[in-house]
Amino acid sequence: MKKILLATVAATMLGLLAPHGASAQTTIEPGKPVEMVLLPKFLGILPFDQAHKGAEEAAAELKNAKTLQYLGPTPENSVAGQIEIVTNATTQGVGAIMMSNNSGDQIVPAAKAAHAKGIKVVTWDSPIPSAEGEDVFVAQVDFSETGKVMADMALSIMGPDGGKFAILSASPDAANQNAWIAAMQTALKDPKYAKLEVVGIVYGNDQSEASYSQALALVDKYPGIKLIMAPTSVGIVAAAKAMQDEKLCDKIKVSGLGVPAEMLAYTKNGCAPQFALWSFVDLGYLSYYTAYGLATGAIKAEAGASFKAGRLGNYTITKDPTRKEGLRVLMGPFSKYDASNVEAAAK
Amino acid sequence: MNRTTGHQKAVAAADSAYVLNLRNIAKRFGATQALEDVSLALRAGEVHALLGENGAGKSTLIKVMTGVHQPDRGEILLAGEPIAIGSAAEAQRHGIAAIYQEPLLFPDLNVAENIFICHQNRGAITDWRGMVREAERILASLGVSLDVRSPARGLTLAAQQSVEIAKAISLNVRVLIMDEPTASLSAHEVANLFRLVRDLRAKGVAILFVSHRMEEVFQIADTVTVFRDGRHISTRPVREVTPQSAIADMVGREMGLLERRTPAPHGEKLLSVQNLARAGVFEGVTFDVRRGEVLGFAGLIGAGRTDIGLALFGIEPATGGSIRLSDSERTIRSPRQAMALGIAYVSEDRRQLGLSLPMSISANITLPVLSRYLNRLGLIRTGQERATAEQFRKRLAIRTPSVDLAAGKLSGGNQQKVMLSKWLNTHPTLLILDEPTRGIDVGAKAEVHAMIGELAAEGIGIILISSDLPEVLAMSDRVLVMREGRQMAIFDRAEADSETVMFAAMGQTTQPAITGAAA
Amino acid sequence: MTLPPILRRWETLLLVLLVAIGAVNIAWSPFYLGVGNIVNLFQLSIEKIIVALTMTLIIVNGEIDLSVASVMGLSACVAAYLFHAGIALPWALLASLAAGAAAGAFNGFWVAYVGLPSLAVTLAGLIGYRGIARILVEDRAYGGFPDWFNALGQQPWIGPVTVSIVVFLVMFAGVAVVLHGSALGRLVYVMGNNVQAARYSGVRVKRVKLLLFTASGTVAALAGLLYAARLGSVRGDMAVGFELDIITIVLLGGVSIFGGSGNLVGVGLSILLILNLRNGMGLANITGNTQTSVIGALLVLSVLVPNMAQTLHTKWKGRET
Amino acid sequence: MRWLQRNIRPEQIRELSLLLLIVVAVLFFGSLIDGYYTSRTFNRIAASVAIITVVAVGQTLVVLTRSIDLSVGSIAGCTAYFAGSMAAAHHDLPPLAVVLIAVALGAVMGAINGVLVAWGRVPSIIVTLGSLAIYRGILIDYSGAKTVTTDSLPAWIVDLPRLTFVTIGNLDIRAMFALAVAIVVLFQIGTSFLNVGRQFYAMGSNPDAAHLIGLPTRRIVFSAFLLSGALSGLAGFMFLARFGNITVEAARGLELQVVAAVVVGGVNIFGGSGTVFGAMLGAIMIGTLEQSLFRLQISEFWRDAILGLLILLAVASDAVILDRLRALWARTDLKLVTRAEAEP
Repeated sequence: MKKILLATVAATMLGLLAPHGASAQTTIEPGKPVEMVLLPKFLGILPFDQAHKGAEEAAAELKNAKTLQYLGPTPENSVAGQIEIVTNATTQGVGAIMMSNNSGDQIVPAAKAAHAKGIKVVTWDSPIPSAEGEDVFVAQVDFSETGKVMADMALSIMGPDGGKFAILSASPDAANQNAWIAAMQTALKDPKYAKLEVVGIVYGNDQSEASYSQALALVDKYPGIKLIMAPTSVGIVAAAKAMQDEKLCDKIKVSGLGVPAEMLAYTKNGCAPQFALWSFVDLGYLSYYTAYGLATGAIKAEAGASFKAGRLGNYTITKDPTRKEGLRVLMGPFSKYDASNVEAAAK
Repeated sequence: MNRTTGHQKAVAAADSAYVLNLRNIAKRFGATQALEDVSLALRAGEVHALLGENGAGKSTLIKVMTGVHQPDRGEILLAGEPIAIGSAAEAQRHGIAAIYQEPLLFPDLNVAENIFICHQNRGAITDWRGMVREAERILASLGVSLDVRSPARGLTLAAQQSVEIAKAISLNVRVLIMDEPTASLSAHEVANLFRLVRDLRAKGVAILFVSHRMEEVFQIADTVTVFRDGRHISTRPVREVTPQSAIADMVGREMGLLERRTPAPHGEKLLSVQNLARAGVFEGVTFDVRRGEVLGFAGLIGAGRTDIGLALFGIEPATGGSIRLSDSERTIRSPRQAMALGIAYVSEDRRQLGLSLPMSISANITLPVLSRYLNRLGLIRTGQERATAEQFRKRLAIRTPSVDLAAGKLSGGNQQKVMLSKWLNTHPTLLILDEPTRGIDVGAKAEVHAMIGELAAEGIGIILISSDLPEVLAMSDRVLVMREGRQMAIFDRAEADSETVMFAAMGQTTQPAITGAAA
Repeated sequence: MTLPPILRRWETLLLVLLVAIGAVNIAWSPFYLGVGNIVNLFQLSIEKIIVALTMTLIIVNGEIDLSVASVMGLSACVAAYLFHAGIALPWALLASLAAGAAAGAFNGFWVAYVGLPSLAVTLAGLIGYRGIARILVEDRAYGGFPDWFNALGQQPWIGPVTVSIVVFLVMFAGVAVVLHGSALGRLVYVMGNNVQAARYSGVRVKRVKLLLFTASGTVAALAGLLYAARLGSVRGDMAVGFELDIITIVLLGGVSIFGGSGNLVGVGLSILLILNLRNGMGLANITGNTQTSVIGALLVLSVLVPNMAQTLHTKWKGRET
Repeated sequence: MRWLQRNIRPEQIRELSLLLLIVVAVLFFGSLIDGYYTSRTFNRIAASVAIITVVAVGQTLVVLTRSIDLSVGSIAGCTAYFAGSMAAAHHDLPPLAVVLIAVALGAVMGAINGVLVAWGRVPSIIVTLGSLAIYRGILIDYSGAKTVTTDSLPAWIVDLPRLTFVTIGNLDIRAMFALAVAIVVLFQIGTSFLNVGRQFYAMGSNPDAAHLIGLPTRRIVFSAFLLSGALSGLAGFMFLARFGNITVEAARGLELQVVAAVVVGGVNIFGGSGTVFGAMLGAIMIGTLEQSLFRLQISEFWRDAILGLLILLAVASDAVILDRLRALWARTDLKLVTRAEAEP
């Protein structure tokens, strides 16, 4: 509860307003049995576990008699694994698939097959770039907003004199990270950030070891950098640990998107003074509401449809401005963490 | 001991003079009776020579003594007590060690360590210094100077042999078996070895000494036992033995069993070999073979006979000399080349080199000339293949329910016939037969012999490599004798008899040259 | 020397297991028997089972090729790289097959002509070929292939059957004919049983080995391209780790790791067994990790059980006599 | 030449040339990369080499006996995760206990491999390909694919990578690297000066002879796998300390790096020769390449290709050059010399 409160406060501070539209609300009727699959990018990453928790919370509220299936591939096999899981779910004729896509458009044939069979495909966290085979994307925050938040954090950490910084991302074709980085690059064009310079992007594939090594490599490759910006929860922890182990926290700070529980120590000791994130619990919760609503026919996948998602309130489906095609539900808000609030959020 | 009965005591007393006593040992491998009711007793402080042709059962007996093989029947007494030797380690615990012709060393370990590897009670820590010191002492007592810190990999065979001997010495053995230990040593090295053997004898070690070198036996042995065809023939003190009597015991089987083949008319010269050599293996080999002729290769194992066959067949090409086939000079560098020139080589080792045992009889027979059995699509015409196999099955009387049976399921003799079929199917003009009757029963043997006669009559030139002396004598038109990589002589049919050939093979040019015991 | 009955009846055992798994799948999942599911069942592992066919030849020959998955990745990356460099896709595909053949021939050269152990050579290939793939595409993802290319891997072609499945079926028939009907197949077995006996029979063993490794590389390249077509996009890490599944399929099919024995019927059954097992577990919502460990256990058991059976058999016989 | 042959073995020449190659590589990268010769570079390489080295020591023992252990990555992953969750749940657990848990768990997993290879007579490549999959699968099922987070770990583990063992001038020798070196020294001594250690060499050098002279061949193979497992377990702990965040994917693919290090380090894939020290040199060579290539702008992607080539060259040079060297050595000085002349 505290967390949500905090999150709201933070959102207000940033002047962000979640699109709690005021049009006619559909109330989603609980109690219908719908087979639902929650598919993370891959197993073994904390935020996805949190999303799972949120989805289960929603499942309980909606009194879905069918157990939620939480299925995920392993990272090294994530593309083929996601395809296999979607295909099997299609064969089983489940009601809805909620997926954080890690395979770019490689998933399209499988998603289209599912869609053709009447299965609702809801993406969350990371969409299908072409939106083919996808009903709705539940976006955590507005992608352009993410870019701005990261740019702001960079400015605030490096100070008015600015400087060079580098980006440690997940995989080269993770749609969400790429969109955020693009959004940040756009935001940086604002004269306000004139003194900030991105010198390079590396990829740690959301694996601790690779991210750790890549973070160290950044330090060596670009001796002058003052900041590593990691828009991935795995990358940001690995980078912070790497800087701490190398005793570089005085010179090079880490920022980006991270989970408070994982970042607590680094924020307190100054290695990662600021970072941001939305609530993955809420994202799972909202995704479940959306998918359940679509599968039960309570809501239609079209722009303008609006519904009430339990404790989170009202949401409206809109066209996704960040992609050529596709619909989205925008969750928001963003929470920014620093030494003052991270401890509370980590609880 | 106090619980033994009077009878046992009497037996024990009778046997106590013997360190190791083998009684009525029998061992059978498939169709071969390797040992039949063999007894042998070794006395402490005695060098006991064991003589016999290849295949007489010496190696099998050694393997029984060292726990590699378990006898089918018979008992083994150690100092009068019956023991079972279940493994090599047990043999070692009983104080029985063997030195083989091919040393069993660890190429990556150094000399000192090889000597002491068997000492399993040498504590936890490798005492390198002590080991080196001790190894040097033992080797010095052998009169051998060897860097004991160098790995065994680089050592010459003679040096490896010395290491094996040192290893046995370090174990304080009671019974030491030496299986042709001198086969690869020079005269000088042999002298050193014998000095050592005498030292061991003086210390009360019982030594079983197996050698093909007659003169060595008379130099070193106290007692001589002769085996033949898996049977014990004689055991006599050395002074009662002459080289002639020993050789007669060794080869003295009923020659009547093998009739001399009627020679086929000889045609033109097929193969002519001049000064053929392969570096380090054999040299100075000169002979020719005519159509319809059987040229026998006699000699002991390791004399280089097989190596000449391998050189002619291109497996291990010759490095010197010339080969002329039908009067044109050829170099043969691969089996395919040899086959194209009409040469076929029937290997001595049918299990490892001759046949693919899990494959069918017909597949084995057609393997060298498989391309003859392909249809236009490149697939094997199995019908035709089977027809060929059936043909040979009839011609060579291969006893099998079907030509589709795996070759490995046949008896040794039938396997041999399959191998012969395989090479006859290549339509050779020169057929090299390497030990074609080894380990097969009498009936099959006679059939193979008949086949050799037929093939010669058809005008095929045949080189017959065999350690079975009567066989070589009965089948060959001429006999070439090899010894230690050198050609000793070529005897015509008329002059070749078992004694002449055996003496040549053992390095004696004239029969009566050997007198009794030396030194 | 005779083998215990269980080894002689390996295919029977596989068949019984397959039927059992099929029965369990039918009982547990109503979706199992759908045409779509059967197609998917093949389609999801199609690249692996194609490569398993040539791997069968290699292992029967007494060697191993650990580099196949990397060659799959390499071929896809070569095609994508050339295509994005402006070369027409058909040419890019040909070049990528040639690259696969070259990679295989390179392995074969070191194994056959220099005499290095195939385990070490193809381990170097496993790492090195993946490295070349990464040099080509770095950490980018290449997509945007023409529709006809993507259709190769995705669209049903004959009825519900896709091109890759047709390729597999044709290749299965082809390899069956080669292994069990042709001179080459005969030589593969002979060499696997006893390479010395083959040499003493005038078989050109080096050439056969080179040919097999080249074929393995070429087919792996083909499979890599089909994989790219199925996914519609290419990354440097494509097909990482596939070699484990591929080798498992072959060994479970009763092919001895020491060469010389096994047949394509067994491998075919093993393919069906593994695919149905995976599919059944997938439909029962058991994820990839558990599937992989079950198959890993099957791999170990497929050698352990006959070994134990042989030991017991020998002991039993010993007691009788 | 004579002096050389008397005092140095061909195998040592191989190790020396690898050392030389490392020096050349360092000089090469130093000329390309600004600020290469710093303590940071050293620490970077040392830290990445430490874990590989510890596993490579165990792998060396296995390879010496003519086997291979491909499950080391999965074992390290399992132990990292298990030790991590134990330490996270019980902050009061003494450090030594955590390390021992990791080592013991690894030893058990190695022992299972060993039993299957030695007594089940299943080829090691099959056993460990299987257990590579099984152990990883067990880890994922056991953990429910959760993550051990840095934050949940006791401070002593998180701070371990920064712990400096000794400082020489500018160079900090970190505790983890010191541990790896200590393991290498320990096992180098063990395989050189303990009879049980020498048996690994005997077993791989000539298995038939080892059996014939009555060495406990099965027990030797078993203990190689046991030790490989235990050392992988220790490496799992080091992994935990280094990366803090342990997902179920931890240490996946470690086996390839380790086998590569062992082969490059001159341990014969057919057993019998090679040293633990050589394996460490192999790990350092690979670590140097890897960490240095990271710093060259474009070349990071060349790493695997170069590594593959390095392995091939290592195996080929073993087969071709080393044999020549050995023949050369054997020809000149090691022949049997009888001393009959000197004898009275």
